[in-house]
Amino acid sequence: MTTITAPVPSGGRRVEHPALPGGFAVPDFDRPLPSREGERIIQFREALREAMSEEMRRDERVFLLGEEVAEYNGAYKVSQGMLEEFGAKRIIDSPISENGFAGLGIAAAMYGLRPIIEFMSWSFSLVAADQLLNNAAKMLYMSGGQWGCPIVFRGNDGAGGQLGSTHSWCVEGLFANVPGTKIAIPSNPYDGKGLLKTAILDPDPVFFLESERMLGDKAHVPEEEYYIPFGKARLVREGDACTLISFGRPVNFCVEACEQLAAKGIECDLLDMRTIRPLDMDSVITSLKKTNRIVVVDQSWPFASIASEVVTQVVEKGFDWLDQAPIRVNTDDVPTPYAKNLEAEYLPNPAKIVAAVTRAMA
Amino acid sequence: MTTITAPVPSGGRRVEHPALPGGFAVPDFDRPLPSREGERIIQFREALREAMSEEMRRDERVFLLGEEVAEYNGAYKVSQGMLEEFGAKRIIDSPISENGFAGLGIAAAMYGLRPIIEFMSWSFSLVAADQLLNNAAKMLYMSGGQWGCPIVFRGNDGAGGQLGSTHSWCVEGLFANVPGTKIAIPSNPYDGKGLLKTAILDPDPVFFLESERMLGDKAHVPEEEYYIPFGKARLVREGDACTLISFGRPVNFCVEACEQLAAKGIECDLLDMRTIRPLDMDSVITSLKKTNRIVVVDQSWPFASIASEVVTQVVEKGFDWLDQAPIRVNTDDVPTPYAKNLEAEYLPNPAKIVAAVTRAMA
Amino acid sequence: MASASTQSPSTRAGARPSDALPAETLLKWLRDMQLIREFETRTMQAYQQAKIGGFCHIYSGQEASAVGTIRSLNPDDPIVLAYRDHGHALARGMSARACMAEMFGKAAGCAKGKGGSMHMFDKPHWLFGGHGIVGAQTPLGAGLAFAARYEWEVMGTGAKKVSVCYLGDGAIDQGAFHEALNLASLFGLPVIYVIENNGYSMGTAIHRHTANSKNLVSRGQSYAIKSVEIDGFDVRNVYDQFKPLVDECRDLQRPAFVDLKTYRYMGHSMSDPQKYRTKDEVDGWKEKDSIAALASHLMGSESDGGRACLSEDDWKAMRAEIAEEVRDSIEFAESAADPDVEAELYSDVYINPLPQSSPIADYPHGAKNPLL
Amino acid sequence: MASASTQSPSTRAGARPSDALPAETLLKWLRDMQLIREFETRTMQAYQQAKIGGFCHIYSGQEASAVGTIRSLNPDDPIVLAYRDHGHALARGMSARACMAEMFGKAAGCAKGKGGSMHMFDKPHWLFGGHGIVGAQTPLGAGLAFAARYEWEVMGTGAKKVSVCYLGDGAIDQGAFHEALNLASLFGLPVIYVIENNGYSMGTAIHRHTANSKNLVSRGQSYAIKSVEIDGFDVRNVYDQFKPLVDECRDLQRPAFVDLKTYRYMGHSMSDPQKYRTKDEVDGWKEKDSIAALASHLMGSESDGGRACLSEDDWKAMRAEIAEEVRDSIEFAESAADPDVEAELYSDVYINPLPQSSPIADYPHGAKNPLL
Ligand SMILES: Cc1ncc(C[n+]2csc(CCOP(=O)(O)OP(=O)(O)O)c2C)c(N)n1
Ligand SMILES: Cc1ncc(C[n+]2csc(CCOP(=O)(O)OP(=O)(O)O)c2C)c(N)n1
Ligand SMILES: [Mg+2]
Ligand SMILES: [Mg+2]
Repeated sequence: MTTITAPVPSGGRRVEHPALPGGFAVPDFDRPLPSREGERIIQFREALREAMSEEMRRDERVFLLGEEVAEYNGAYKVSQGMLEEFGAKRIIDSPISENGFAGLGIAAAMYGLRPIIEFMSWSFSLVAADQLLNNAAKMLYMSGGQWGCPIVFRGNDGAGGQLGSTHSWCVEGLFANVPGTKIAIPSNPYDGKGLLKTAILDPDPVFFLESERMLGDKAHVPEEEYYIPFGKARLVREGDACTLISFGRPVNFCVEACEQLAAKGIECDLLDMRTIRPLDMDSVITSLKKTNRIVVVDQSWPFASIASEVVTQVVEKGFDWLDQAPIRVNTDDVPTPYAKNLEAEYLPNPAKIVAAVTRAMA
Repeated sequence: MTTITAPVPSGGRRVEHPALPGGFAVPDFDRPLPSREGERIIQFREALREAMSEEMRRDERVFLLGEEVAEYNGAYKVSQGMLEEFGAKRIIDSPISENGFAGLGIAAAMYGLRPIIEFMSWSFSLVAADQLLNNAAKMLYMSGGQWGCPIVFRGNDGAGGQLGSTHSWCVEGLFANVPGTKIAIPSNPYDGKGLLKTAILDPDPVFFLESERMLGDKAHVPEEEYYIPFGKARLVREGDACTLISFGRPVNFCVEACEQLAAKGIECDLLDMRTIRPLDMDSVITSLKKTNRIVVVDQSWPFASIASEVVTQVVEKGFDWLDQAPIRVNTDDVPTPYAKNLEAEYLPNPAKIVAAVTRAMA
Repeated sequence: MASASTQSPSTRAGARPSDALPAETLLKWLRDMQLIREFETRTMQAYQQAKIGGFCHIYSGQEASAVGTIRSLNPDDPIVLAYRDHGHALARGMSARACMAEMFGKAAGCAKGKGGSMHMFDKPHWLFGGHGIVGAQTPLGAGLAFAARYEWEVMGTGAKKVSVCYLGDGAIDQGAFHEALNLASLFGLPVIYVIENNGYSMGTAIHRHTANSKNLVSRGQSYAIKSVEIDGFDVRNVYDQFKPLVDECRDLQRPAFVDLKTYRYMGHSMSDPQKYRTKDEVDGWKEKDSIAALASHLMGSESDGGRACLSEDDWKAMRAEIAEEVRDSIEFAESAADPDVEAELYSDVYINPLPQSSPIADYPHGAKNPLL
Repeated sequence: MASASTQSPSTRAGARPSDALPAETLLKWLRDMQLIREFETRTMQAYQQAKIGGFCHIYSGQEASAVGTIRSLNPDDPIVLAYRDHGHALARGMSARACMAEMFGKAAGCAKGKGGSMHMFDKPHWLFGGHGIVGAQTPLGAGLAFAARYEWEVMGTGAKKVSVCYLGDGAIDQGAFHEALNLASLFGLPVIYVIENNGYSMGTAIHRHTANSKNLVSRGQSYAIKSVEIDGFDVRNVYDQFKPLVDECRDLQRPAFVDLKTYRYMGHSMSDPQKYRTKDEVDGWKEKDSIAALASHLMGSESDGGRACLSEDDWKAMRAEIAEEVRDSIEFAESAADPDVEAELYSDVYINPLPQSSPIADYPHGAKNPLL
């Protein structure tokens, strides 16, 4: 592509790289993040929309493609109004061809554009696994550093409320095994916006996992532009009884569990990892040194999951600080059931987390 | 399908199940396995062929479908001669349509047949991930126990010698996260035959992972019919210094490492897990209680891998028996490089294993 | 045109195949279609009352498709569906109770409440499931045909069968479907792919999601598969065109491809604001409503080409009876027991559960499905 | 037929487009094709000597396809390939050294030895890689066309381009290809899909792996894509038919589908015993060899329709020069340095490597590719 110098957000800088003529922008991560407290209460879906719209305004190379994103305004209304603002050449409805349009986006990214590809649900990305894992994740390596793949794949992940076995995937349980991508899983609107903006600027492929169950969640999202760095966990609560580690929707269950535990005088550190690759083990170990106890909460299946990885790295990096074995809380190790009572039992929830912490304290 | 009573190998029994009219056969796993020592030296590929042919002779419902399996006699000659014996209606060449023919096999299994689906390489199964993980793995659950999926998917897995990023997948690193399938990974011809025969009789979907690099390996494979149970690790070597845990091709690297260590007077327990789901943690913990040290060797990427799972379960089930943190040896956390020297460095090898055990002993 | 009033239906000049069928058969079709319509109406209510969860896709408007095609099959011809599957399940013979209870997530549901609206399975009726992933059922359709053919050809134990695989117009954009078409043609598989072409893939009109949409049959033809268009809004017409195709595919053991034109009255799923189409468009289709059309044919005088086998009162009674049947299914579903967590959460993962398969718990054997 | 000896090529009656090209151009084609042939011959030797590893697919026989199509393009039209990719890489302008060194797994290879035979990437020559997974490059072809079109249409910074995506006849059975065709047609993407139809998918003859194989163009047509058959064994013919198609696709910004008939002389890969075809069949094609045919055209007298621009000696000299170039590439590759494990194993995983991305080590920045 004709070399386009990457537009840089205020305070940021441009980094040159041979695979990306025009370089890529890195925001000023040293600037303190704006306050999470405030009156500008919006929904998670709006926060995501703001992130995309702001970056699209700055950089004409960014476009959004996916099923029903344009005329329908998004199956979950994340992209509402974006067709009107950006037009049909940049907000693009696609047929149900995930493998095809994931690959289309990958090549467009290699060529020099900055695609955002929406999967209506990550559950529908299994048909695109080859493009995601062989092409997006490995293009830079296979080409000996010639072509990067600056692309964001995003959509709903995890159980969405009685959607049954085929529609409730936590793809992080599969895809995190593969080097070459970055994986972000926000737990609230503020982080959702800040992480998605970082994802769009990032010159590597990012898998961005949202949650249908959180799209309506509301919180203050500041007016001021901000970017949240990848690989920095957020300490949501402080305490010295136990370290709780989670990411995405279950962070909210952990908050509830922490409140219940606090009522009994048990105060926990709660870390919201925010990204899975990179994984902020430094913060985990720092907390471990204080609490000597670990509980990991992960809404994917247990076997060879992120939770297994966290436990393993905790053991590798902090064995001597452990008073006892770390405990993991995953969904149950069965396909997702439809029935309400089965699904409720299947998912991690505050009661299970409280039980795990209690066990860790025993 | 017209109810066909499942043929039962001598000494075995038939188990009835509503999802499988005619039931399924369970071999006599109590009968001691024949000796591994003997003169009937054959290649790994022949052992696999014998397993398939013996079961096809007994049960007309079994067929083999895949790319180049029939007229070409198999891309790696695993199915050599089978077209001649069983004819073109049971040994079936397929177009390059992995998602299509995986799904075809799944429905045939639901209907009542016993398909063996060959992936020329599991690297080519990513395009079939949806059929494998949504349909094969979950059909029984989604249908409320009405339809099982007695099918075997088999083929080459793991790096095959400078095949590069797209052709060197260890799919166990991804697929083992998903409940509903059984996963077998043999490390030698004897186990290859005995496990594949068990896989074909098993009424659940089995992912059977071979290795191109081992197809020419030779060993004694007894004349006598035998079945190796799933979920029973094999103690390959005995020692009390450290427990080595592996599966598939790296077991052979571990043997070499054990020999080198033995020369220095360090004797290890070496466990060949043989199946990943189920995973014989009982044997692992038994050994741990003797050695108090664990090294896991896994040729897939480290992050959220089987090695992570083994470490996590060791910690969950045997924390108090650990003298120090378990160590994992995986391939390096990068896409598979082509160059010989890079690939050699990338893979687990005896030197890395010796180093890990030495570290564990420190 | 000869006056036909005294001739038996089968000997009428220019008669359509369905004219040869006894009146009871057509009355049964009417009943089937009305049952689906009524069932779906009540399903929507229950969904709005949050008694049904997840995604729920209503079949109203498309009844002639399921009924006309399924009535062309033998009861043991295997079929497989997408997620818009209540209509086919009922037409195939699933009880309204089992279907409704499934959506209510109850143990008495066809899949013990584990599947839900999108995953209707019914083994006794050779229904190999509704499937939630768009296009994923299309290789299964080929596999059912493969297995049925294998059974009679290799094992010599079965009769010649035909499998039918339903898909929406949106599903033709999935690669899986093309792989399935090629396999079906190459291997000579007796599978009929019925594209229930309701003109929309969710909110996207067909010309916006697939190329050359006016000539879908060319997709099938490009694989040398017999491909036909069927006006799918008239159940008699569906039968007239589909039945001979089934006979031919069964006989010759070959696949076929059907672009069956239909229309859905309701939104894509229960949460669809439907801004992509006008009320006029919907009303235009409703004027040709398949149920009304068949009722009026059955009520019409023979001299007008009708069957004169249904009175207004009969029709009213039939509707009342159906309303009662569906009401009963709701009541049944509502009062039925939830699946037992202890027994069901970890069962049906494996037919032959083995110890140490999971780090969390052991998998037990599943309880028997009440349907079996 | 008018005697044309005094006319300039472009004004000859009944002239083919390639007749309008200067002699040097055709001589360059001859050189390109012979370079590929010679390169592949030496590649096979090096493979047999175990200097090249992995899978290796030889292009001999198919030279007219790569050269005729690539010479119809602008140098900055993006192209993307399958794994049988050495020929295209050379035709596109990659040096024999960079290509050979890649296969030898050396740091001076086009992908620093990280890609290998199946993954030839060349950014300066707009070559977006050879791709090992059958069919996986086909959505990429659509994406390159999308991006090029976006560049001129949305951003106003580029010229109209055409992308070309090559695939084998076996790849048409992959669903990805159909999804790509639909996207290309629907979105109006200037991509030309060139099926290098050599009659075999590995050991499976085309009629055994794809339905309706005599009429592949109907696959493209079913998506309303302009679809043509090209005799791909004659490089002038390839250019004559392909060049106008490129012009049209560029101008109208539309896709095309080409069933280009060709033949490979060697086995599928280096380990193929080739029992699925006869020596006679192979020899039949070799008689029409594209290189020999072009050489004889260029040597032929103008009165015989030839170009009379190449003598036997010229041709001999050209071959000797090429042999030397390829010998040099082997020597270069052999003596070139291995990739440095420290620098290369963990680099090129991320453009912007971040700490704590891996449990094992940190990812550094990659060294610059020598090609760039
Ligand atoms: C692979 C995949 N992608 C996306 C979806 C989400 N989705 C469900 S139905 C649907 C539209 C399908 O339309 P069509 O095939 O025409 O069937 P209809 O709903 O009209 O019956 C979409 C996009 C899905 N279930 N699977
Ligand atoms: C998805 C996938 N399945 C299988 C393979 C193995 N494979 C590599 S090439 C090939 C044959 C392809 O034939 P064709 O497309 O005609 O190309 P040709 O080799 O003739 O150039 C096969 C089966 C693969 N690389 N990818
Ligand atoms: Mg539709
Ligand atoms: Mg070919």
